[in-house]
Amino acid sequence: MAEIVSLPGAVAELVRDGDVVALEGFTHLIPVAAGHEIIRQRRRELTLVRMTPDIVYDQLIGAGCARKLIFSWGGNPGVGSLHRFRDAVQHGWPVPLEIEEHSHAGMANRYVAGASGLPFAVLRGYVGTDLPNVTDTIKPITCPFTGETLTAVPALNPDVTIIHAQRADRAGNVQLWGLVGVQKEAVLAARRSLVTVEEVVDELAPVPGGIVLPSWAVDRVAEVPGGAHPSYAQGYSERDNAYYAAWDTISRDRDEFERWVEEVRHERVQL
Amino acid sequence: MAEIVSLPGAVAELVRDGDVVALEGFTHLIPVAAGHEIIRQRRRELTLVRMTPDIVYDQLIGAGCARKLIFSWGGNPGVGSLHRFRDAVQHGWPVPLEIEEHSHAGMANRYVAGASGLPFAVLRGYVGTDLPNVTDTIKPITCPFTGETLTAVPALNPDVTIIHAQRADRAGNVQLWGLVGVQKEAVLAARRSLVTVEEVVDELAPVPGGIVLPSWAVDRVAEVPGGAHPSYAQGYSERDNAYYAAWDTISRDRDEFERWVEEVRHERVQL
Amino acid sequence: MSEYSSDEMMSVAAARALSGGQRCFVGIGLPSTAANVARRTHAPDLVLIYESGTLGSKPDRLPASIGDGILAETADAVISVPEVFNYWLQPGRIDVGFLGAAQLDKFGNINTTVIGDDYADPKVRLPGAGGAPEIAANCHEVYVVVRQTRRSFVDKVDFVTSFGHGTGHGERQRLGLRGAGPTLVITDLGVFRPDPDSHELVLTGVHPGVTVEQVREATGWELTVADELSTTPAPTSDELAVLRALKEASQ
Amino acid sequence: MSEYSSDEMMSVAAARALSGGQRCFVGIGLPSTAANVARRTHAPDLVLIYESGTLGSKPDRLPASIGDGILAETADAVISVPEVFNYWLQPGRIDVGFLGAAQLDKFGNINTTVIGDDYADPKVRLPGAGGAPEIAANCHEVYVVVRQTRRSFVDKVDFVTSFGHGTGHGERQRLGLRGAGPTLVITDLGVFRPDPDSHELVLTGVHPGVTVEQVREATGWELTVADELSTTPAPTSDELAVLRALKEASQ
Repeated sequence: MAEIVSLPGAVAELVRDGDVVALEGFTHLIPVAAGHEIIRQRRRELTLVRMTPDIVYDQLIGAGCARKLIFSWGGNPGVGSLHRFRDAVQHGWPVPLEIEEHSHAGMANRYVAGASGLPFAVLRGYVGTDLPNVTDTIKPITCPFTGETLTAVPALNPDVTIIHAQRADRAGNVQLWGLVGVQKEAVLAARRSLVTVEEVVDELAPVPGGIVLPSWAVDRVAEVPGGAHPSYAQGYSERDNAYYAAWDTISRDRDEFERWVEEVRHERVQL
Repeated sequence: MAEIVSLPGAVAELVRDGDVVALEGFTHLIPVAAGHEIIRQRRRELTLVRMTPDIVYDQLIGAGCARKLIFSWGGNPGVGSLHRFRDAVQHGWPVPLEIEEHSHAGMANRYVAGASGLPFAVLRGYVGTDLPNVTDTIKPITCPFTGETLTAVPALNPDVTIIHAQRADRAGNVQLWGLVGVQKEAVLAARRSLVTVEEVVDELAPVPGGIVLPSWAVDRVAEVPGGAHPSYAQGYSERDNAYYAAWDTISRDRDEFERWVEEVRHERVQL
Repeated sequence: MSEYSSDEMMSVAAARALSGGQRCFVGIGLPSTAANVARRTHAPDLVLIYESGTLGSKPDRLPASIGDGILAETADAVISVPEVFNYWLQPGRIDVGFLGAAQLDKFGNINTTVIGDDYADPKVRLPGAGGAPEIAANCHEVYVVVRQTRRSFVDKVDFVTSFGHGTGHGERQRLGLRGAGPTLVITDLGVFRPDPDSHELVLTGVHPGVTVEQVREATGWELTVADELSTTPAPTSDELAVLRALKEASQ
Repeated sequence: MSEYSSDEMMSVAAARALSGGQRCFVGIGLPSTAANVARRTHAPDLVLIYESGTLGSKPDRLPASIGDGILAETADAVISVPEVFNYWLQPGRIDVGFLGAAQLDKFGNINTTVIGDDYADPKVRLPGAGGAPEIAANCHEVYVVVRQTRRSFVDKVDFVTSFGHGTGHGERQRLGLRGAGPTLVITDLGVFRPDPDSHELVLTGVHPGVTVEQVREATGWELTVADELSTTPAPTSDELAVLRALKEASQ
């Protein structure tokens, strides 16, 4: 059963140096506050996993938390490039970043396999592209009934998955709605999981389009209102588009970025 | 885009002798009225597909519509056996019935593969059982990453899938909720599809737990209030448990069953 | 103490085998009755999972089928049938698979497919597998509840629908099955557990008033009896009241 | 006729390529702009599908990203990301995949991964594949909208992120890809279509005021020009009004 704890406590307990860590969220419900807590706790050598690494991954990479990134699209959505990500890939700053690159369909299916207790997934993907030449986790597989060749990708089973959701009840059942992305799969694929939520409520009233992760499928829940900022939580907050634009400036310059990291490290933790 | 038509018209148009036909519904929302229309139109040589063939499949089999059944559990839920199914398997009455037998997990994954445009699905299933000895659509498959052996089953792609849902709007978008079973997958796996609905409404108000099949993923919609009887449609009707019990008596005896078929054949069609 | 039937003793004994907080994948019929009694008596936190796609159902009457609307209406989450098998059962998230059987053999293998040696021309055609093969494979352990006769309790099942311990002696492990398989069988006469080495079912307990001789007569193989044979405590009046109320509410 | 920019001409030309009732898988940026203009002008029935998991989105402003909340709030159905790829894109249910590109080559192959010959030490690291490889593979056909320069419009992409026609001459079919691949490329200068035999992109139209020579200068291979070269009609005032209103509403 999920225990309701503080964010610093949860990160200290669940995220260890060297772990494979997924912070999932497809533009909506990105667990940014949890990412900042990982920076604050100076985790190192993480393998970061996410379909759409954006600002919070740029921050984690720039802060030197990661040694590897497994992903399918890395950018500042609606703005442009991730400068810390580029700097790490192109110049090894602050530490070299290994990458394992897939397509969205491949990553989504890797989580599905992970959530399903299977070692691999099958899809129609990657055919003719250069991705299999640079990524060794893409292999052909033959249908035992038709003889057709398809593509296999291995399961993703993060050590820890962190997501942000709208609500949990006091028993730790988690509810999210709107764009639900690949969050359920990412949690179910993980060995350990943390969900930050906008609020903890007495009862989860059903919501159209809502999904519930039962308490027994989650390890820790932390109440972190606004924990998805600058992304949004449908029904709670709007996307802060200005922050995304501002990040472009901060992240272009190593010194400015380092000032930003110092600020994050000295933020008062009120949880 | 789905066209809204009459049930007899839809069955006449979509269901042809010799077709592979799935009428799906997991206790809830079983498209019984559509099954009776198939009996009325005297379709023959159908390969019937369903995870849980129950009364309406017993009726179709008894009426001689089927030459084969692909399934994972055949019974009168909460009551006992399907006597027409047994009679067809054990005595070839009224015509011999070939069977292709799977587990629920296998059937569900066969529909998933069908809906996904893949020729097969992979699962942890059937190991150690006698099912692979009697069913040739169960084969081993090796993970190209770990070398582990798993089980593959081929996609199901019915010629026609028929389901029952609570509502459609006038554009043919379909909404269902409660136990949603494997209906979405069965429709998406099919070449042609028909959805009978409790009512056609102006607008589909969102419902917690509801799913929507867009009009362009469905071929025909027919308004058939009570079309799931004796099963139920959450929010519209209750399960008629007495009918399930009564069916046991009717179906035990060939003559009584034939009287029942004659009644169905002479029902006035008011649609 | 009230009067009670052997079926009631069986249901109550099966209910007691479940404990609070366990995630239980519930087959319909006897297992569902027992699991619901457990949730209403000593195990209110028991998490009931039905293959129709409900997680954490809390029905206040016995569901008439695994697709009974009450299961969805009272669930923590309602999901599709593919999801319940792929995301919840298959990865080993479920503690106990609770199954019935038409035929059960001395190694806990279950038959719900055909009676008779010839699959193509069976003596009796049974409903088939349903969710049972993968429940038996993927739950941490499996409890079987079955009415015991020489016809249902056989030396070797006519058809292995759901693999228990195969031919015993660790065959599950050799096949790579990750769950422990049937660890407990409860009948209307007594309680059986697999021998740790041979994996043959051994009588470890009898219900009140049942003799070992009676059990032996209703067993289709040469029965082994545990050195320490327990006697099941009779149903309490509370247990019987809950069981009967559940059954009455489902009429 | 209003004044308009070459970007506006491109968006309007791309919008016109879509017709009502088509199911269109929309990449973010230029494709999303064009698809939304189409829905607001001549193609109100256009079905917009976004990889964030929305079917039939009807946004009244340009979404800021493929995960913009307006896409979910106005959709016929919101589904998970695995579902959008597996149940909707992969089986070939989508008519048109509408993509952008950082680099596009003469056979319509798309690069959004790296600029430079060395993947491990790129000149420029781009965002990567996203949904594009499978959009390009599995939609019935693909439209590409891209600002044209000699750097973006190259003889051979540095990296094939999304397969177009490979090296042409039917390579798609030989690889077993079921969609027709890029059948239309719209830039800020003109319109290109693949030659039916070689599958090399051929200039089939120019926007008003653009000369073939200008196009040739902005093309990184020896350009073939169609015998019958059309001139794109300039944006109507209605088209421009819709485009500008959408853009303004998304500031």
